[in-house]
Amino acid sequence: MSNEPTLSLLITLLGMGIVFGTILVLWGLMAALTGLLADRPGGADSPEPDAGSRYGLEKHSAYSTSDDKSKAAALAVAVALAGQETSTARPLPLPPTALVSAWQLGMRTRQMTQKGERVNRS
Amino acid sequence: MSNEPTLSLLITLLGMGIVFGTILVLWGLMAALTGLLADRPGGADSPEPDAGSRYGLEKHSAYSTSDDKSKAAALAVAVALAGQETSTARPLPLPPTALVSAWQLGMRTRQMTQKGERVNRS
Amino acid sequence: MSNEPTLSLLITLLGMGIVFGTILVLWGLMAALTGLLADRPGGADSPEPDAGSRYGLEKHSAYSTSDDKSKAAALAVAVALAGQETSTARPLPLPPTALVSAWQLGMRTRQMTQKGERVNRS
Amino acid sequence: MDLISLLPELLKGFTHFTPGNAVMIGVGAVLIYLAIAKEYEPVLLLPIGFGCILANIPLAGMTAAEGMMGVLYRAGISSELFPLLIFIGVGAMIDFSPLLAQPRMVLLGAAGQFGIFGTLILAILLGFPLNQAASIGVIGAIDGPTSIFVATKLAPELLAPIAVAAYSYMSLIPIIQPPLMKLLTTKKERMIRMEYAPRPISQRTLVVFPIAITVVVGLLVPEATPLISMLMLGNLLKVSGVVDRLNKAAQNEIINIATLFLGLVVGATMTASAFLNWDTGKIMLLGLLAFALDTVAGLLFGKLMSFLSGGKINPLIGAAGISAFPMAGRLAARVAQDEDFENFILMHAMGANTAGQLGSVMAGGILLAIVSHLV
Amino acid sequence: MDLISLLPELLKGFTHFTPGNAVMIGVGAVLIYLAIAKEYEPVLLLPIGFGCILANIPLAGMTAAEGMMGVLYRAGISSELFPLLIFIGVGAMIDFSPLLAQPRMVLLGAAGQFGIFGTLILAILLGFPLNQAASIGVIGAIDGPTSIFVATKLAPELLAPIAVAAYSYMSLIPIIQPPLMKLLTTKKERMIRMEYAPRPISQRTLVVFPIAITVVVGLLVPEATPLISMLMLGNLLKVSGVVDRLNKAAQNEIINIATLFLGLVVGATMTASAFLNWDTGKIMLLGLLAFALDTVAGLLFGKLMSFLSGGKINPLIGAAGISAFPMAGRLAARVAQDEDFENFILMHAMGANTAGQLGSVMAGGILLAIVSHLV
Amino acid sequence: MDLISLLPELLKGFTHFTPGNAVMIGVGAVLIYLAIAKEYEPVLLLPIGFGCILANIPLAGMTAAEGMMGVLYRAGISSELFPLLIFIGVGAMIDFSPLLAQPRMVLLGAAGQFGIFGTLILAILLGFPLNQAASIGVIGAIDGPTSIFVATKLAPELLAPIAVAAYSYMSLIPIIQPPLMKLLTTKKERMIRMEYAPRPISQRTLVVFPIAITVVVGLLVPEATPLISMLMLGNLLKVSGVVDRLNKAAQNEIINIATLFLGLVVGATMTASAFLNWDTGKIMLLGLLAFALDTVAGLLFGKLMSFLSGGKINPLIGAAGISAFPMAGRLAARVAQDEDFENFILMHAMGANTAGQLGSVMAGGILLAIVSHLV
Ligand code: NA
Ligand code: NA
Ligand code: NA
Repeated sequence: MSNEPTLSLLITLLGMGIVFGTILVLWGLMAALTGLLADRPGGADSPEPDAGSRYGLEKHSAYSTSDDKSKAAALAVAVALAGQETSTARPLPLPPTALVSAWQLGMRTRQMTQKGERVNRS
Repeated sequence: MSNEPTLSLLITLLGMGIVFGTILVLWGLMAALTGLLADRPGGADSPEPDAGSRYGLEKHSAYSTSDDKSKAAALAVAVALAGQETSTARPLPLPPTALVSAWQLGMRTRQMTQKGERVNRS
Repeated sequence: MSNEPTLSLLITLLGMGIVFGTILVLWGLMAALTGLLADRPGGADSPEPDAGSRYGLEKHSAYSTSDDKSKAAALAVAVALAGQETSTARPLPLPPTALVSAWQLGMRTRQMTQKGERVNRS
Repeated sequence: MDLISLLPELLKGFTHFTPGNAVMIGVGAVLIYLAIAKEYEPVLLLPIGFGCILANIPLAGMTAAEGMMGVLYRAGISSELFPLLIFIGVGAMIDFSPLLAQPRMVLLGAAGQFGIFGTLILAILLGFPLNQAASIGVIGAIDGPTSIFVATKLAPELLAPIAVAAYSYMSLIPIIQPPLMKLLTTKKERMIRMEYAPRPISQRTLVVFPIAITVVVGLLVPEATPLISMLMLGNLLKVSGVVDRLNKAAQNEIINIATLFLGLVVGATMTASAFLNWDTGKIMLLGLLAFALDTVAGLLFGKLMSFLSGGKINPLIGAAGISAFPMAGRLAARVAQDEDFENFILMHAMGANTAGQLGSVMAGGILLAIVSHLV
Repeated sequence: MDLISLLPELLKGFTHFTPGNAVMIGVGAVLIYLAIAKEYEPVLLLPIGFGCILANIPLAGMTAAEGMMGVLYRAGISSELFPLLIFIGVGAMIDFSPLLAQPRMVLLGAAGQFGIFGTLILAILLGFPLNQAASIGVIGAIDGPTSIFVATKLAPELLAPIAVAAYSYMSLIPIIQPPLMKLLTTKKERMIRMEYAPRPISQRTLVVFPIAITVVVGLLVPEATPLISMLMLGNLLKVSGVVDRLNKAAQNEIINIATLFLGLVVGATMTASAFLNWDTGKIMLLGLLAFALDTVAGLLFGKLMSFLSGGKINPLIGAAGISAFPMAGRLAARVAQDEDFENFILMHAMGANTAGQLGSVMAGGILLAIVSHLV
Repeated sequence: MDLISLLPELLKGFTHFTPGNAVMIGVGAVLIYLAIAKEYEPVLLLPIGFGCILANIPLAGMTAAEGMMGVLYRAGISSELFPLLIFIGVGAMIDFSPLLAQPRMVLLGAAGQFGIFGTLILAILLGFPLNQAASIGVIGAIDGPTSIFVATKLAPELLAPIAVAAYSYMSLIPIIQPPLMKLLTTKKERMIRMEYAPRPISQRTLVVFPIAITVVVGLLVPEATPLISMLMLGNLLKVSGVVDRLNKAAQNEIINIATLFLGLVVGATMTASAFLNWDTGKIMLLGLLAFALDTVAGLLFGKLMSFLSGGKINPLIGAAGISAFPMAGRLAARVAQDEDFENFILMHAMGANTAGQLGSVMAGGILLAIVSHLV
């Protein structure tokens, strides 16, 4: 009984340790997944080229030709804002290199059109 | 056994008595509710002015500017007719004084347009 | 144990026999149903003339005036193709005599418009 | 091995088939016919009729304890879940505004319950024991879930005929009520036009109403709490305006699934042995009387209110106090219009009609309380 | 207190993980791959694959009696509720008009069941006891709910491989059937054009049909009643046209929820110990044979009918009699069109296909009756 | 017969009514008020409030073992089914793309769980036994189903206050977090703009992710498998794109029905005797602390990451790592924008937010594992 506080400290140490450990494993897992399973341009060694190319072509075609970075960034936020809605979300079609300026620029443009609405809502 | 009919009479007296008693309590309750919780114009002592005014303004605005009594009466019937449908019903936006003439007039107007349909249905 | 294969042969004979027997009964049943319950033009001896005529008139009217056999055949296929969809299917409004030529003709017409699509799909 | 011994096995369906089964399959077919051709409460009579047919196919095993109907019976009838789930959906479809706009209309919801007790007396006179007589009386609630809820508690052995009577006659209201209306009211009374000058009903009132009703009725008639509270929960989901997901679930998936299964299971209790006897006939007759007595009591009370109000109340709305929402309300309005095409009493009739819904549930609970105490 | 003693506890997930678990997680992943990339019956293979993965995570407790999968197993598999609920929805999606328009097509629904019995014989020869052999044979019903219903009653220990075989091969029909069609029919036969001169089908016929089928099949094969009656109930909900709420509930919430849970629970029976053995391999092989035997028997019977009718019947529609609604029907029509782009036998093939659905359920019930009597 | 003896029976509702019942009905009314007028998690607080009212109507019998709430408690809480079904729906609504696009954000999902353990320590110091203290700590998961799942296993007697705290404070996040954000970060930190240069996420990644997470977390923390696997199942239904029926069922009928019943049943455990005691007060206080501790830990870890990254990370996103998806993520983005209207960190915050969802479930499972082993 008297050492229950001590025990609770130990549980905290152990528990947060396992939480961080598991999360680190997940980090590695996610890094591996996004690296290994990315849509490759050539796709020669893709384990499922059929499916891959089918999804790549059919479902992303609307986005994939666009290399306008600001549009891509705005799209990303729109997807996030729509996160609660019950849609069958499509994968993010972001270009591999969109720098902070493009991101901020895209959002700024988007914001201009929404300003009035936002003020009213808050 | 032999007095089961008597018993059933007593149950009837008792039962109908309680039914009427309970219904009278409900009458009082409903009168109190509609009196105490009515939307007040000033609303100074309203226990939840925020919510009240919000609902009042946002959700009834389409109706609240209308003081055409016949329209209001027709609306009331339309709401009742739609009672079975799966709508999120809005509170009745009726003006406090709509006399029988207005009510009957409004319905008559509405009826004219429906006459053919009604005859066909019955 | 040693006669289990024999038993399984007997089960097969018996089972297929009952399957065919039951199916023959169903054939008779279906022939009887379609014969007895067909919509009659006069309908004098119809057991439920009210309902029958009501359905006949209200629900088939769009089709019943059409005696274009190729349209009817095309409709039949369209209904079958839509079989998986979650619709409240209506009875088939086919005319009693639509010969093979009409059927093939109707489908051929329909096919012309779908050719490109079909090739892409397969 | 002995395949010859299989022959009786092959014909067992026919050898166990009784004339009673044939009659009951016919009854099931009639219920389905009424549902489809006459559109009498089809969402209930069609499943009930189909369940009745299933129950009379010998050896199918569906009504056995471990069969589908047995499983559903325990899941939804013994547990009382199905009628309560249906009430959540019904509550989400009722609009209490016409009643709240004219609170005195609630009185008509009391008078329209006399049929329950009148029928109880008649059932006792016909020799039914008290628990069965009370269950039969609740057909006079003119409300399916209430009838099923009370019958399940007091006399589950009569569930099938009571449910069939409750739902069949419910569809016959347009045939049962108008003659009584014309018999008991004068043309002058039926032509009374009523003012419609209700108080405005605020959103707050609509929200507080179901909560207050639940608490007040719950304290006055604890036995009515399950029914009234689920009705009020459904209504609260609707009027709150903030839980649209739950409101839609109540009005759709919950009530639809519960209705389908309730109908099937109730129908599946209609085995020949349980249904084909004189009691069933008496119950069907008493059920009809219950509907008539309700209507008569409602009309007479309507006439009393008309008299007391100095002729400002059209007594026809009394007939809407029997429950049977929303048919009875619409019917009263139509009969008034039959006399005078420009007379509109629909809002008043709907007020009485929703009051009848409340009164029916309370009367069912009150009878359940009294009889549970005595039996 | 002794936190060191927690270390084995922390690694217990890995210490209890067996190579068999790894293999089965791979199997689950393959099923999910087939569901998503190949779109093979995804609504079932995806949940089955996911359930399989869950069952092979050690100590997760989900497949224990009180775990989620255990609870759902009792609620929907032991009780037989899930396949029956799915059949309500399937029935509401089937249109029997093409069959009613050409009643003789129903004969093809009998021939297409030979695979059930042929596979039973083979399974006996491979050493399976009768109850298991019969359950394996019912893979040849080419109808998931029927296979699961019969297997649950006769040999629940084989539920997982049987369900996996039934649903996997169902998706492979476009690969399994065409070679057999071309092997067993001549080009001339495949080019036969068929008249389409059906009787007109009245609404009354469509309504009476499911009721009559329920009663007649129920009397002839009581064991088939649960399946056939729920299929017909769903169909009645649709064709009645008066219970749109229930029809939609059957086609959506009821079948969707039952399908998701059925798939998960079936997958959750795929533990390494239960699945990784030679029996599973034999069952997968026998299941494939069952599909082939069904197709062969259907085609041969189609050829017989073609001969007897003086060449007026295209034998390809025989292959549609195996059930697997509506894929098999469409496939037969497409193969005919491959020979002659202007030959349309779709309506005939759909008639045979729905007949195969009826025949499958009846054959399943018949086998269940015979084997229950013998075992 | 003795009708006079009925009088106490008639007033039993009032004679059994205690002041505690009155207080609890008031509590229920307040919860409903918060749900409707303030829109605080209305889909849960409204049913909880209504269930609370029901539980405090004496003799209504709804909370008895055979009453409706008792039946639903066993069906969905004892069986753990309701929180798991809700998680299927939640999973189908979550988009893990922002997290997959920036994998390092997952670290923030670990820091945001410190409140769980910090609260456990405080609860132990306040004298709660270990099983109760751990259940109280899991309020700090800031995730309703996780809190309910763990409390049901470790300390079902505290289910009501824990659930009420979890859901009430969840709605108060916009009030609880911003002051802490401003207290613990400098204006300069809050103005840090972040690059958004994620890897592109393929469909395959999105599909493999939920499967891989299920297996890996399942092996590392078997006790978290039920929760994490149902969350991932829902997500897989969505991202697979081939099972739209099941995806919609998960997002609608399954989650709606489970949410309504979960709320009612949790509310029905709030009887005066179980709820009106000092422990409830302490739990409400500890729950508030749990939320604050989570936020503080998240922010401090965010500052650490900001420092380590050379000022490229805005520490505000640390506050989004507490779970409470998606409110916490949006809030962090809004606070950043309050400083600098042109600073957009929403995608980063949402990544941290979904990481918090994963971290919460895992931390709940880990605590469950440790405490189950010790108690
Ligand atoms: Na009544
Ligand atoms: Na078959
Ligand atoms: Na958390």
